[in-house]
Amino acid sequence: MIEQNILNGLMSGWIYILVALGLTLVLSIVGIVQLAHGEVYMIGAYTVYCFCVVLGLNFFLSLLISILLVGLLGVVLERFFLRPFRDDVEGAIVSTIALILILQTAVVGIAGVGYKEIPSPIQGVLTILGARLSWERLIAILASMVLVSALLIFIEKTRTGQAMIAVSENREAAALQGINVNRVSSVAMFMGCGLAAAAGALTGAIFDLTPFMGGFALMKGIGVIIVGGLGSIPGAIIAGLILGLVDGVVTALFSVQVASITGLIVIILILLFRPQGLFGHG
Amino acid sequence: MDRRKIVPLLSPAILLIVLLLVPVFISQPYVLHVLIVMGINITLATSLRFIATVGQFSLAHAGMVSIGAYSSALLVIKLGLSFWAALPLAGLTAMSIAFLVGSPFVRLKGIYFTMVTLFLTEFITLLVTEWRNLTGGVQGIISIPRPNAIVLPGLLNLTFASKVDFYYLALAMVGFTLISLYAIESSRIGIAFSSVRQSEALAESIGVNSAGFRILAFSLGCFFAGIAGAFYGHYFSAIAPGSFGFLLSINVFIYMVVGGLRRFAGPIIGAIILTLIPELARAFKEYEPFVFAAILLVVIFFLREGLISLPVLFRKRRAPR
Amino acid sequence: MATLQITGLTKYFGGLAAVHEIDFDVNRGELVGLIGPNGAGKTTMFSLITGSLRPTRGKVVFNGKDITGQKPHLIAKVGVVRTFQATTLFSQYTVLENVIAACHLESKISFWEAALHTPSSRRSEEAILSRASDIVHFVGLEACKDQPAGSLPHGYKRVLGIAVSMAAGPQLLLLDEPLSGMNVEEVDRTVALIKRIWERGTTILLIEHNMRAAMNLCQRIVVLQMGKKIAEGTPEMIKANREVIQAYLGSGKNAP
Amino acid sequence: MMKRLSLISLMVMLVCGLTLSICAKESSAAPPTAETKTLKIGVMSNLTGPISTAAIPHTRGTQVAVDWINSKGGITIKGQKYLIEPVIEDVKETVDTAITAVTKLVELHKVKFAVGLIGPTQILPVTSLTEQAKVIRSLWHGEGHPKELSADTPYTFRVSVIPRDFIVPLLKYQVKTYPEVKKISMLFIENPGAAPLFERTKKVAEALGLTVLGLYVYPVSTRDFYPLVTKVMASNPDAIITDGLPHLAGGTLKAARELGFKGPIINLAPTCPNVVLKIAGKPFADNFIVGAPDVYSPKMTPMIKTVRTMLLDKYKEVTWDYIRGFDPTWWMIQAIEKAQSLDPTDVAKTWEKMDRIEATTGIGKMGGQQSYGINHVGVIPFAITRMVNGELEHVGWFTPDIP
Repeated sequence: MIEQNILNGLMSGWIYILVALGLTLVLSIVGIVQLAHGEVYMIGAYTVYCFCVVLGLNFFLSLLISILLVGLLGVVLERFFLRPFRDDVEGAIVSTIALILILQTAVVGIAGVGYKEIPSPIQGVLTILGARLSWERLIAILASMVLVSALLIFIEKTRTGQAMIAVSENREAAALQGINVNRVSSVAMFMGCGLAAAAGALTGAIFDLTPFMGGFALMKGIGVIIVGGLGSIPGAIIAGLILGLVDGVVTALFSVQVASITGLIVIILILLFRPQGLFGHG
Repeated sequence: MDRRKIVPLLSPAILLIVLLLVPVFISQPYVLHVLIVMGINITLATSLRFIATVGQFSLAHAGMVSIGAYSSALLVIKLGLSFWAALPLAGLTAMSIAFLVGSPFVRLKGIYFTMVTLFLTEFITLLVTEWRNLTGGVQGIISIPRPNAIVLPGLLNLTFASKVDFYYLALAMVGFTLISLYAIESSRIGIAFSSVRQSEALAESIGVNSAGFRILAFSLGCFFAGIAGAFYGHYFSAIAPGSFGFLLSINVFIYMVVGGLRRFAGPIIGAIILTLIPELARAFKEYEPFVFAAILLVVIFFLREGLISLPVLFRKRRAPR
Repeated sequence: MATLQITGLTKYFGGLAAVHEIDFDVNRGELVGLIGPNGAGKTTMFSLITGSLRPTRGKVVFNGKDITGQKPHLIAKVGVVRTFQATTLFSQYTVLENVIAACHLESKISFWEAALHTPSSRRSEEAILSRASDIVHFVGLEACKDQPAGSLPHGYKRVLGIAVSMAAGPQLLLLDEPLSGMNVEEVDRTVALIKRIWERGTTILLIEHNMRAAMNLCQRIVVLQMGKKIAEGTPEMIKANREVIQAYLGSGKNAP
Repeated sequence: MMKRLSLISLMVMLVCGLTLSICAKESSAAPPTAETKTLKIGVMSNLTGPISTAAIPHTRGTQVAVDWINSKGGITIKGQKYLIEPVIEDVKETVDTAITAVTKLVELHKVKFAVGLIGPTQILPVTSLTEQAKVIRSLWHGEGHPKELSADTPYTFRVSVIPRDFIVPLLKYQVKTYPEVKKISMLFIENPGAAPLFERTKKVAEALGLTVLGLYVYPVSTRDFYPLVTKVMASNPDAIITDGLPHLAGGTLKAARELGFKGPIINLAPTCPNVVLKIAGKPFADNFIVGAPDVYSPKMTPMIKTVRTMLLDKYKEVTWDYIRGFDPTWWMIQAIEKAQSLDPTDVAKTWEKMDRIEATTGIGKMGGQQSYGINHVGVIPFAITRMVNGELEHVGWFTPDIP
């Protein structure tokens, strides 16, 4: 049973990682806690639903389309709702809250509140060393790994990636080096929202879709980036797995409630004794 | 007293009389109810701003309201205390908890502080949900008794059977909150707060104990949140963990910012307007959030200093001519 | 006798020493200069003395009382007050309010007295107001006393910085490059101001890049390089010291 | 500061005036004409927030019920024709918002009859309010909390079947269909009704010779059922009893099947089988029994078919949650018409005595005197639906026995 629990934990862990990476990109480069990130995740899921179910496209194709479209949406949002509030915390909170309301209500209006479900791209269940796992969950894990490595490669290898690091370390200095901070912010938001959309779509294939699925994702995402350290990608990965395993294993050993309390305690302890997070610096 | 002293006191005096007479003109219980809710929100928004005057944004307010509401409800129901004893105790409970958790939290700066307070709220909500035998779990506590009647023969007779009595109680609560917070802020403590907000390094270099003042502001702010919570419980006569979540914290925060947190009166205006909006926007049904969002955006983009800065803007407009 | 005694003061950042085994004294009523090329560790010294940094080793003794690694506000309370290199001010306050804010350190009013606005607290408020305006007058910022500090020209900001630190009632005043970024007559005015403060009996330790000013202000000068003390003595002695000249030629600027 | 204070005083006065004017405007709705008057029905609905997923369908069902009644010329009381006018108010998510909305309905719109409300924590506080105001309230939904419906709630009625009342038929059917099942575990949503529901189910199950292994409670926000179901399966039951909303039931079913649980899963809640099927997916929809009708089955009653078409015409979709909103309003109107009075007290008196009321699912009567201490529960035939390898099978109509 324990291997089953660990597998359960890993699966949720990878989804948390996708959400958190998007959040941490935006936070470290645009400098804003994007509270509407959960809604972006939700919209990602609905976009896939639209292409996959309504227009009957192939799941993976729709996934790709959704990542791109939502990424672009992200660029627009960054330009008009985030960029103006780079340097004021309260302004950013209010504008992102407004975004939550707008996006949620818009989806309620367009898609309705009725339950939606994205059919699993590959039916069936497979057994890995005694633990069972449905294909769509395996796909979620693999896809997440692919996307995360893609992100890592992008940041390591490309000039834009390096520029992102520079901006995240010190925006003014980066600007002085002639880096176009606005462009980098747009790229960051594009990738952040893309990842969120992917997370939403992949979970959409596993669970059901509702316009209110975002809040949960947001809290998990924030938790992960706090534990991992703002702006740290390896940190986010480790933290995501930790919180995922807490949800997977503690739930099975005790209960859902104990699991969520444990998660919160982990987060609060980290904040108190290592506010920069496990991998954060300074 | 010479005129210079009397004249400025005139408008608040008029305001007070108007507020005292409201129930005479407005007998409609629903309107009174809205005004009472408004009172709760004003208390919350103003106390949240008080915390922000040292330059820290707390999202723990919902948690503190919850602590206040539960402690006073439990004190009255389980220990049979009088509401009038439970009310301040609720405030003190919230305050002491804020002090205990606050002491380590205040080391955290900026967004970190905001985040930890956010998770504190989550934690409290979870705690009151799971501590079933004490807090009644998800259902929370129902049929919380009304405040004990105050009867001074011939003078006043508050039985809290009607909304009118609660209106006056809310008025008293708001008055108490505003006066105490304004007194503190306008004293040298307020100056210390503000200096910590503007430059912590400089403040410390001239001998201001910034950590101390951060804790002071946080706990005092939470005291009033606790009071508001107690009032909430005994007015609505029912409390549930779900009522004091992330959403409440965010709403109070929005009241504060939309009103304008640079001025003492800002959160008051914010709370008043934003309490009314949902009531007036009910006609929009599912689409009501759009209205709310629209207002937030308008304020945040065109009135960065908050609604309170509107008259100032007009004055600026008129100035050149 | 020595007001400030620094012995073996050392600070490591990670592996490397920003300040290494520094000792020197500042006597009551003295005006001592602390000079050295960029990165010599002058500002670090100030941070160590005023408690915003904890030393790795060494002691800071003020009036016979060990204040090593105490909290900044406590050190300020015993009378050691610093100014900042960057123009750090309460920028939303007016000039006068800046000084008032600093004056409040002096007043001995309790929380309740203040919150309840008791007569005693009101009286002290009035006292503070007059004291603040005196200081503003003393530093010569009366003309702009109601201007928001944020909108002042650079030179005035530096002066206001000094005024604020004065208001905190220091026995020992640590001035961090008070003259930097000032034009000639501003420099002269500020030098005069520092002299006047000093003549009032405030002991002063100042960091300065502007050598000419430092030389004609200070009675004694301590020279740092790469976190070590390389010389100490009267301006004349320092001018003559080859190591100092080397250091400055090495760093290639502000040779004395 | 003083300037600011005077500004505030101005603002406050302005605002009070504004509120007043608005209220005045809202309270003067559709002016009554000579031949037909309007009868206002308060609809308390969670229009915004997560609960709206269930509440909006109920609201639409109510709307259709009103349209249908009005299309038949409304109701006639003592020769006076009345058209029904639903006054919908959003109770949102929390206790305070619910009380605000209900206060508005009761005090401002002066409604004497109301339906609705789903928010689990809102039901009880609102009940005390409507009872004080002597407003008849026909519940959409129930948590089975003992205080929800009792001798102290003479103005509150419930005609829709809730898990508590449908345990017996369901478990009986389960025992009949799956004789091999001996041990059961329960997996309930963490809500006020969970504990009493568990106790009752335990009693019934043990009476039927089943062993109850345990109760597992999860918050309604749960999305991933793998860990939960893994835990339940560790106690290795032959069958799992749930009370989930559609997505929760669907999630449980899917997770259980994926994790290799073969036994039957019985859902006590009246959860739309079609939605559960959609969410779980055909391959996993097997051996699932739910106490709710398959609204698309040809075996439905004519009334359900009518309502179904009306809903499809108006809103393009139908689940059981939609149709479920129909009866509470319809019953209340029938009661009012029978009482020939608009006075809540008279209507309540008549309603609790009615022994023949039409419902979408068939003919019902009032009951519950013994089990609830008041005769305010609708006893109506209700459907059991079973999923067998991806197909819905309408088992039939069962009338629970609610003494």
